[in-house]
Amino acid sequence: MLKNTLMTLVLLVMAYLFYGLYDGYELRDSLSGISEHFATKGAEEVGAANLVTAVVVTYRGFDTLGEVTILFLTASIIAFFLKLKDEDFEKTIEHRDTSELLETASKILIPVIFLFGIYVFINGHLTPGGGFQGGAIIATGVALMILANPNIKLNYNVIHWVESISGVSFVIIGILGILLAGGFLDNKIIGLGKFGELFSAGAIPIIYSFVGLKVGAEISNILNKYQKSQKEL
Amino acid sequence: MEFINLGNIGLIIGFLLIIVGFWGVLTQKNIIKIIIGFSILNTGINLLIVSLGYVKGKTAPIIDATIATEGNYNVADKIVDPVPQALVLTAIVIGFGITALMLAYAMKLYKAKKSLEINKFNDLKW
Amino acid sequence: MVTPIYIVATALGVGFAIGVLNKLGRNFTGGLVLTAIAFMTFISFQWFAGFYSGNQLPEYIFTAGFQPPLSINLLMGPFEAFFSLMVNAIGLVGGIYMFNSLKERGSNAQVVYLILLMGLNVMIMTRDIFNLFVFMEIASISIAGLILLESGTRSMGAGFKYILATSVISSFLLIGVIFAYYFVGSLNIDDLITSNLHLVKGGSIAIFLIMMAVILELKPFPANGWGLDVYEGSDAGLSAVISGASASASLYVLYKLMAIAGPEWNYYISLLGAITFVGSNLLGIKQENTRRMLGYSSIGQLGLLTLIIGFKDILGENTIYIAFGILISHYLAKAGLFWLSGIIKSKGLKGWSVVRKHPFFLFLMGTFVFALIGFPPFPSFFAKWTLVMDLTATGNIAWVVAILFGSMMEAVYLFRWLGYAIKAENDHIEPVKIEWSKIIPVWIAALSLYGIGYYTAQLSEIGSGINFIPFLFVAVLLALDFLPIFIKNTLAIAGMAYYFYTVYPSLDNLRLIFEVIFMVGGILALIAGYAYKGTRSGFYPVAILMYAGLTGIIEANTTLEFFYGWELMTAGSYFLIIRGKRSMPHGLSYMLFSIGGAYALLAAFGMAQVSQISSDLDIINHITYLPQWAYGLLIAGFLTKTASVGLHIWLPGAHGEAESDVSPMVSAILLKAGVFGLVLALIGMGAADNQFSGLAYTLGWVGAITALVGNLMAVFQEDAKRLLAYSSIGQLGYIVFALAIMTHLGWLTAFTYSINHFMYKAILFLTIGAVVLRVGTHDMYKMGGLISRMPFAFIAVLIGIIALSGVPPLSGFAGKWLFYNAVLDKGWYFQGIIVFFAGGIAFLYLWRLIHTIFLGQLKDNHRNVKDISIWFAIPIYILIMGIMVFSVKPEWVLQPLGEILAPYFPNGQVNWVAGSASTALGYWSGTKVFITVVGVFAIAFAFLAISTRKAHKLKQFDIVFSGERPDRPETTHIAWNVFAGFYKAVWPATIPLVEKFWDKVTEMLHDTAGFTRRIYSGNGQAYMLHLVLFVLVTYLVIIGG
Amino acid sequence: MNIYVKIAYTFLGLMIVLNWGMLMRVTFRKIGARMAGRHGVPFRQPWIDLIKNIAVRTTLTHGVMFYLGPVFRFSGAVGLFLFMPILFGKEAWMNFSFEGDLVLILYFQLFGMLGMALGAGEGGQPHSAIGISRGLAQHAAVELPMTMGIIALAIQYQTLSISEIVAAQQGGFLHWSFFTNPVASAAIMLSALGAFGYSPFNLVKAPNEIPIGPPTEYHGTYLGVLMTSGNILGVMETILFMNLVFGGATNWFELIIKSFLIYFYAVFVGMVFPRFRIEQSVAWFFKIPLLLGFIAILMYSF
Repeated sequence: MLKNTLMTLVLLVMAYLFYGLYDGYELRDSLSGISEHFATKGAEEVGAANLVTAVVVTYRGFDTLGEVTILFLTASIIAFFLKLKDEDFEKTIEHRDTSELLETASKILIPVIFLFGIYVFINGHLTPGGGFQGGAIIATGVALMILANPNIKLNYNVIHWVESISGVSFVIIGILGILLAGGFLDNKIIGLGKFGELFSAGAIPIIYSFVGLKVGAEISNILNKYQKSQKEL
Repeated sequence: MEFINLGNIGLIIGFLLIIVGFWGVLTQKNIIKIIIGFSILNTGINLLIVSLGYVKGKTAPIIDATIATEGNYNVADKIVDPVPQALVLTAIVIGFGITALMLAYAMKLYKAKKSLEINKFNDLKW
Repeated sequence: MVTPIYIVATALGVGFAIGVLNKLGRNFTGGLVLTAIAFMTFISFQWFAGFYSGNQLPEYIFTAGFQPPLSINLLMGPFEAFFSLMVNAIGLVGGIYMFNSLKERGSNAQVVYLILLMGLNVMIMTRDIFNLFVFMEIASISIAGLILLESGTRSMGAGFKYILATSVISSFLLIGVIFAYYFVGSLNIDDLITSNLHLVKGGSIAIFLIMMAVILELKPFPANGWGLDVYEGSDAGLSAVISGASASASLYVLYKLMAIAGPEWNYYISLLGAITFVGSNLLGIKQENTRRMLGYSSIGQLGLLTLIIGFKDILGENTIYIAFGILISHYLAKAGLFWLSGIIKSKGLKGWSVVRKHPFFLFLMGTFVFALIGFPPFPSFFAKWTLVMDLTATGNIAWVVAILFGSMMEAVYLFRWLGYAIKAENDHIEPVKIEWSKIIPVWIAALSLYGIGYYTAQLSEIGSGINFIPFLFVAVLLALDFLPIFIKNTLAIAGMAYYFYTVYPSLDNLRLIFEVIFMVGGILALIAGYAYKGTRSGFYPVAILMYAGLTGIIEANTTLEFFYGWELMTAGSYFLIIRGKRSMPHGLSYMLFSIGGAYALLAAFGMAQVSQISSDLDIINHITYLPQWAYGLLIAGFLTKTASVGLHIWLPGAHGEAESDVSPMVSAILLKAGVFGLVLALIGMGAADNQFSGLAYTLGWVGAITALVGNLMAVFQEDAKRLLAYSSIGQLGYIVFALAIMTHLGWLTAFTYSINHFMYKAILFLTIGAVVLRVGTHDMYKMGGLISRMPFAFIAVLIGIIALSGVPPLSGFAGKWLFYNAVLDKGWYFQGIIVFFAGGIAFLYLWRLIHTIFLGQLKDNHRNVKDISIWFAIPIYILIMGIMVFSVKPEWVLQPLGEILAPYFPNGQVNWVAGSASTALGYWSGTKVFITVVGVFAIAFAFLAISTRKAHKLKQFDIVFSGERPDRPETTHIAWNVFAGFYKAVWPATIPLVEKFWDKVTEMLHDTAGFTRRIYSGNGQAYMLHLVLFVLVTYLVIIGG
Repeated sequence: MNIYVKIAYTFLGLMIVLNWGMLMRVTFRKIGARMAGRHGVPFRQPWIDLIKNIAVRTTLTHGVMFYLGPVFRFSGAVGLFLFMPILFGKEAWMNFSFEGDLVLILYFQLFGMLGMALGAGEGGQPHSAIGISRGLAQHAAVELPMTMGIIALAIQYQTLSISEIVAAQQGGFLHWSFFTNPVASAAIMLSALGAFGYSPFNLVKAPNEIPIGPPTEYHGTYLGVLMTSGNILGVMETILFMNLVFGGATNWFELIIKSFLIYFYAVFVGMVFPRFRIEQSVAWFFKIPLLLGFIAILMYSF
């Protein structure tokens, strides 16, 4: 009882705090600050139709690097956290065999899903979407694979290679930015190209592709680990 | 009714979600439920972020024929703030990372004590 | 200059690449990671070097080729360089330390470690607040991962709690950040600073949330249970990195963001810091688990630093100096201790007695502990000094009190721990196996502490005056510790003699007296050391350390130098005392009282500097800011060393249990340091009848009571050395009393007593010590009849007690005679009577001492003990010479003394006519009395000698127990409880009120700590609740109002 | 007056004091005996004892300290005599009192006790040690009120020199401290009882306590020396109190009368009161005498 009262009290005070913030808010009808600049100059500075992508990959590319790093971190931590002992490793557990429907569906869907994911990150600078979204979509494909065939053995080497190569090249592109252009992660290392085309906005599509691959690889890796670690039970 | 607009509504709901999330985090004993509480909390925050980026009656910050003409890509008066949308992306990814890690922990903790009650795991105290 | 962006690039490049390179094996990846860290360290080092040399300007690093605020930018300024150097350096060294534990977890763990450091670097450098958020997340996630290096549920639980806590914190931060962006329209920190965010409606709340998050990262008390669990549960190497690197980075982030919050936040930041410092140190005293205790200490230190940066506007340019000193000491010492705790597997404090098997571990541990408490020559000493000076100078007494109290608590548990390590009974000790990869980092930490300490001293212009020569000598002796006693002893004596020879011309007479007592006395006491065998490991460095401190006090020209010497002396004497067999608890209480006293002095010096901006020692001669308090504190501080009643409980054990030749050092010599201090303080207060006479009057009573209590307690001791120890308390009581009289005669008395006490107490302690070495017990009732075995010892003790009891014709009487004249012309009759009565009581224990040990029946097991060692006899008889000279020609000593004191007290001197002294009241001519008495004595002696020349020498026959053999023989031994009758009459005066008082105090502290720490229920949810409550309560306090 | 004549006079004085002491002792032994209905010893007894003791052929010793004991005791007694002005105004009888003042006297009393304590100690006879411990304890208790009284007098006359204290009391008995400062005098005289060591404070050396106490082991010449010093001490104590409280003496006759009366007072109390146990006597001195001394000082503290 006392605990609940305390909790209510806490949440009330918190609401009071938030009210203070809410009180300071009023609806804007025009852009201000840096966003105004992005809206006006963004297009010719970065050359990406999707201004969000412009901000994510270029203006605030450093944050994006951080994001990728966080995913990478999580993957690595889970990797050594959920590592199986050798005797467990060979174990196979009897799963309830999956439904006909799921298996067939997966056979048809998975390639499509992968394709869609790739599409999403390649066009990240033009249409809604981008590396993370694409990567996530690819990972859903992997998830589907695992669901369809719980005892599937994914090829680690592929995952690792994709992951590292894309990660390293992301960094290298960043460094190239310092050497060839304005600074770390500058996308003008190659010409901006014609606005609105697929091969435009400088390095953004490349970066985003690497990001997409890396994200996809990492999430699949994590999923896989979860699946495997059941053997330990 | 002044506050019936995406901005204010988003804020209010966002704050509500945050409070709900905190309630879950602070009261639920089951670790999984706590993790869920956190994702509600994060959702609330993300909602806050995007709503703060909202500008009255503007569209998504993607330059296409509907808002821009060939050669003039100044869309300052047509789009909502792109920055919060960029931030929210980052925030989501971070949230994802943390949730993944928490879940991994949850699995291991369960294996260790065959229980998900958080107050079972107080070997270290005082 | 390599641009710092490469720190990030290297870390990530290597990190990502290892995903495939791990095929090449873990040693390779580990090596690769270390190389990467080394490169990062090199980058930050070259920047730091650049800024240090001064020909380098802060530099912004832009990303994405756009100017901020459009893009994220980093700043590499002097602070950034320094902090990132700290992070990377400890990362490198700690990486070496953790090499194996990382390796066994595989390449992934190594990568996580690398990225942790990268994250911290960016936290320090970034100028974009959202970016800050991202990399804070990176840092905390990697820590959450690395906690798992230690397997087991405990650490898993800790890790999970850690994630929960950090997630809550980051939610607050994120809300704050996004609203800040909304109000300002930029995420760039510099923009946030220039925009008056705190003026905007709601903006202040955004700031509040951001600041809260940053402060919570520093684990403020009481919302820090999660942090403690991490310190306790995680791998030692990781704890070191968290406490050294992560905490420092968070601290700098706080410093960076304070610019946004604006000056009105400073107060609250300091307040939270103070609460944390006091709170966590208070709870620390309850800890039995090493790691957790260190965790409490780390959090406390961080609290102190928070407090300091909160005061940055008041401390001005000193802020950096202070913060640097304390931070660097904490950084190195704490890392070192955590590393040690990883080598010494034992979790509990008691288990640390292992280090006894490894003297060098002991040295390291001692170094770190003393560095944490802020002893010289470590940076924290100078920093704390400056801090207290400046705070008092600006009238922030309350804060000073909080700081000193917190430090006191910290000293309690750290020194108890050290005591366990040196002394705790622990029968099953097996040495730990030494991995070089783990030892080397510890050594690096320790040595750099000394180096940086010296450097810090040079930084401050009064610190540069400090004389480090004696300290070098200590270091040399430490290095030569393996040599046999004979060489080291000779070396030590020679060193002291030479040093004395070099300094004595530079001293005025007043100081010269004490310098002679310290140095000559020290040499005499050292001579006795030849009697020992083997190497006597660790004795000489600490002994010399003590003497270095003593002479440091004498030579001090500035208050800092004085305090420096004072602390050195304390440290040295602590180690000397704790060498004794059962002296662990006594060593601790000695240390605590000394530190308490030292802090009193510190505060007093600070108050002295308020009115007069000078560091000269003379400023204590004219204190104008709260002078009563200031002088009161000074006196109280010095009274802890003279062991006056109320502050005396440490002495009996400490002196009683110490080694045979240490007791005279700490009793006859060390106590005089307190006297010297009192002399300075009283000179400062000026001649008797002024505003301070009340203070002097109180001091007089304290002295009188001390004399009585000390002697009374001495009467009832069964242990010879404790008896002498209590007697020392009493004697010091006389001296304090006489000083308090504040007249020429009074001071003459005091100095006479000081010199006498030095001589006869040295004689007695040396002799008894030598006897104890022979018979192997302190208990008097186990000895007896030794006169037949050790006549030389007997004669020495006889002379000693005649001198002490003040019976004419020996020198002791000089003191008594002066004492009466002083008391009568001052008019302090009652105090005088009490002291006199104490003198009468002294007679009882003196007789007991000599009779029980040397007279009566010889014990069977002492039938053929040898006389005391020649090496003890030499100093003893030199001192006896001294007493004799003083007795025959008192004017040789007293007349010069009078002249020395004349400048301070011109009136009412003793006038000397042909060796006979006279005052307004009485007269006395020592020489003649001596001759007369000796004459009569000789005649009687001759007569009796002749008339009983044929006397038959009786053999001993055992009548000790009057024929019966009771179950507790000692009770029937006449020496047992020999003053029973007297006790029945005076017992009320012997109730140990003071001990009871201090016991209660300790008990209270422990209860408070024990009760408070129960909030750390170990439940992760409760911890989160603490965090939320912390935020909300602070909100209501700061803004809600 | 040159030093040799001085020494001669002093020696003569010592002889007088010694014999007067022996005479007084035996007198009081006779008085006591008569009160008890016995005949008592002949007057010549003390001299006989002394000669016998010194002439005893066989003596035993327990070691050096054993016979240093009596030496200390003797020097203590004689020293006390030497530093005490005997007759006021007679330079010949001032002895060596110019070498030291009241403080010297006070502390010199301890000299003899010390030696006695140590000497008896080496005898190895536990009982003697017990006796000594009692003696010391009682002495510590006696000293306190006595010194308070003495200090009070020193304050009253603003000097520590005995001769000057006596000088200040000249001119009619009303100038005696006994009348000018009754409280202090009372304190001194009450504690004087302890100093004389007669019943009720004679636990240390009462005849039937002899097996317990310093004299146990001593015999022959030792005992002789002890007796001698004992007699001297007895007289010197009386002279000390005479000088402090009863205006000193200007001629031998006065000295003899006064010292006899003071001694009588001590013995008289002894005849009347039974013996105290040690804690009783210590406690006794901490009651009335201490209170008196306290008041005596209090009067000068304001």
